Amino acid sequence: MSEYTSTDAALSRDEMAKLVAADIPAGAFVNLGIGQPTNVSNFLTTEQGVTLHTENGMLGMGPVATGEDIDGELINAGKIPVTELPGASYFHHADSFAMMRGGHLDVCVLGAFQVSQEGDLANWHTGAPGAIPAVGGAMDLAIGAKQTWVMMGLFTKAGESKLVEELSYPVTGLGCVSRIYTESAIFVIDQSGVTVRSTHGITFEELAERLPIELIRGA
Amino acid sequence: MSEYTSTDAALSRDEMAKLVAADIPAGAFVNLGIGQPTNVSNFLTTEQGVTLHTENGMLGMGPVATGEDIDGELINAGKIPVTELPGASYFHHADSFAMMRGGHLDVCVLGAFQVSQEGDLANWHTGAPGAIPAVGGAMDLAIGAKQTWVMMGLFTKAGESKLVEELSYPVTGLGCVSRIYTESAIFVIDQSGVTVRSTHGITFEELAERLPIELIRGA
Amino acid sequence: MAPRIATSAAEAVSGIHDGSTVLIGGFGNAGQPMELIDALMDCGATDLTVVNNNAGQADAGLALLIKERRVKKVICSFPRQSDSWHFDEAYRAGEIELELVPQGNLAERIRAAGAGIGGFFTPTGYGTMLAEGKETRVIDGKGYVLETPISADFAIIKAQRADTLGNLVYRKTARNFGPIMATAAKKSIVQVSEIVAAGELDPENVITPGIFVDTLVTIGGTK
Amino acid sequence: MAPRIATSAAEAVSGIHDGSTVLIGGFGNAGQPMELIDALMDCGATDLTVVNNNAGQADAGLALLIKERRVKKVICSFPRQSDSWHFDEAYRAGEIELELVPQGNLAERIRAAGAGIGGFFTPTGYGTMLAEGKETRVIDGKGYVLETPISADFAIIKAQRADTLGNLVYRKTARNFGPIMATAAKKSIVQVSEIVAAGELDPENVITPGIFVDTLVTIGGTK
Repeated sequence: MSEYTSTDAALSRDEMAKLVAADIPAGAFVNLGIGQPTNVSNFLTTEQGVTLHTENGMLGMGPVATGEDIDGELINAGKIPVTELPGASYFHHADSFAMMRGGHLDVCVLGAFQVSQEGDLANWHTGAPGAIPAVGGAMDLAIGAKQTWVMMGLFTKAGESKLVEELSYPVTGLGCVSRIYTESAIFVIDQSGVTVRSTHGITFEELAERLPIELIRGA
Repeated sequence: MSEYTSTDAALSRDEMAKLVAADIPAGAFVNLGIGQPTNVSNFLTTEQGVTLHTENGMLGMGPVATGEDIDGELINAGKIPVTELPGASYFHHADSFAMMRGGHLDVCVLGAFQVSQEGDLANWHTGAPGAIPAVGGAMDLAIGAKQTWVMMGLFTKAGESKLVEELSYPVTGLGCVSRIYTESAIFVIDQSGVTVRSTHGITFEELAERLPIELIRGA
Repeated sequence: MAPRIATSAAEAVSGIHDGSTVLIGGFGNAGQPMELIDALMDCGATDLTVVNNNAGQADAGLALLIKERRVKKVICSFPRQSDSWHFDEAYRAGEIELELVPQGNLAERIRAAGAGIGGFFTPTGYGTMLAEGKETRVIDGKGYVLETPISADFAIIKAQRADTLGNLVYRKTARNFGPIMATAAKKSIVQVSEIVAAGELDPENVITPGIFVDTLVTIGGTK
Repeated sequence: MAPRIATSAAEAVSGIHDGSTVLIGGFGNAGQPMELIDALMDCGATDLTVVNNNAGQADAGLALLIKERRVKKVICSFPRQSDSWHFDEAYRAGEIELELVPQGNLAERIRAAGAGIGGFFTPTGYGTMLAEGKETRVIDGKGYVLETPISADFAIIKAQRADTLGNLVYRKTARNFGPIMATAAKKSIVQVSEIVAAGELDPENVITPGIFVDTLVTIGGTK
């Protein structure tokens, strides 16, 4: 874990994705969730030798397919046509989720509605009356990988913190999130609590003021 | 089920195997246990189109390999080199036993120490003091197939019936045996009880006298 | 038994009857047995319970079955999509039952049915509303939910190629639910681009052994 | 992480330490990683718990480890064979612990460990002495036994060919326990006849994806 740092401006989405990509260990097996996390793949370097898993049955997924490479039978979990890298492999759905649930993936990066200070994740259902629920692989992804990282905006449109004491949205998985990347700060959650690794466009003190939980300043 | 028949002489091992083979439905998927049941394969006809399963990971097993066909990496559950038929497939041990346990095999033929009138099977352990137990696939085979048939001698060396009211040997599987082929008689076990389908070198009355259970004479 | 080779999708699905539980393969369009689903639509069977990852998209396939109220219950992981309007309408009208299952539990429950497993403890969904009413257990400090097998009367799936004994190979991510669904149904109906002679598929590369396949039908190759 | 490519069997197993639980592949001689077992013998690790279908045969491999009392416990389905004299002697002397598991439950327990399943209900063994002391349950009129996963520190297995990313293919019935054992160990050590470049194995035909493989070593091809 790098030292505590601070920048004057909030992070752009690409900057967030770049930081996540840089934190992924060399040679890791990684699942990138739908939405913002997918963008992380654009910042992984060849030297990192990261292998991407897609839960619909593939390891060694390459970039999004374009032009003649588009093949309706080669898609990612977001149903977008992708490509195959040398050394890829295909497997059926039960094997694919066994790979995830069995703890074989090093990192899974997901979006979130809320994360609690205990690392509980809410990202599948708003709980709004009348909303039709849909879970997909969210609950499997949340608890399957060795580490689950979240990318999200830190505040709601109304300005409320999405890093909370306790979830108010329905739970996706308990105690599973170990890092949160936001435009304003990067957090690490472990036994000692919630540590702020960096702040962006906000000071540690301002952040501590706005968030409803106790924060540790990174060393 | 054929009508009740009787022959003057006890069946030889080959005659038993031939009768079992003739009873296997056309196109069936079958597992033949180690020992006497293996002999059944010698009497299956090409027209029957029976596919043999071996629990160490293969469907479409062919005859025992000889000469140049012997390949140490192509063996049956008895560790004997075998051959591969066109349309064969290989799979790992968990998939192989899932195929069995999931009820996909039509018939499994096994040897036995004892069978009870309820179809309970004992064939894995004598229960003798000091005997080292070994179960292999016996318990999986007993309860996995749609039908489990037994081939055995009807009497112990001491002349006691191996078709019993209740097992005295340790159980392999409960209520799993539906047919028993012996040198002296062929039995069908179902809801109505134990029906004698044929007798060989013994009359139905003599058989009823010697066995400790109630017998139904086949129609 | 070597599979029946049907001459049309209609003939292939003709055994599917009112009240059947049907596993339908596919994830998105990949591996979706479109022609078999269309034939199921045409055959008129109703009161179906359908197991699929989704609950129909746009105005085709499963979505039409739902529109016509031929599906009484859907077991799936992701019913709501931008174009799941027929499901949304049926659901809001209270005219279709939904059993929502996390995708990995859905796959494992189908596999369990085919493998003769009576139930299993899975960590997925523990502590969530999808575990409500289910038995839970903490094993070695980790929470698990007891999930049960999902078996079915029929599976309709798509593979790339079959041999005459029903051995199947798939293509890329179109494999998805096909291999496990084939094991979990009393009767598996498979559409393929091509049927070859027994012995033409390498036994090392067979993904679904023929024991799991009951009916084959050739539908013009997709690629 | 792409697997480490060891230059010898000795180097491949050098991480195996006293007290390790080791899954050993093979059914009979097929798929048995003989050279890795010999190297395990030479490396001196003791107090091992070994999971294998058998408990060693004749005067080679696992039988020698047992003879030298390096194995404190064997988990297997079929220990007693005509040539299992070293196991028989250690067992009768009370110098080795035996956990006897029906073969299909052994395979499923190993698979469960790799798949993150906390336990499962299996019909195999219900009503037998191998279910004594275990939780049982009747589900839909059928009896089941609750079985738990078997995970391990190491797996040592044999495959036919690997690529540099650790993707594996096997050969005929030598496949047996290899694919599931590779998933259930913290570290999987694999001996192969040949290592090819990434991209040389058809992704459709990979049996064990490289994610499950930690160390590769080439041992002269067997056929």
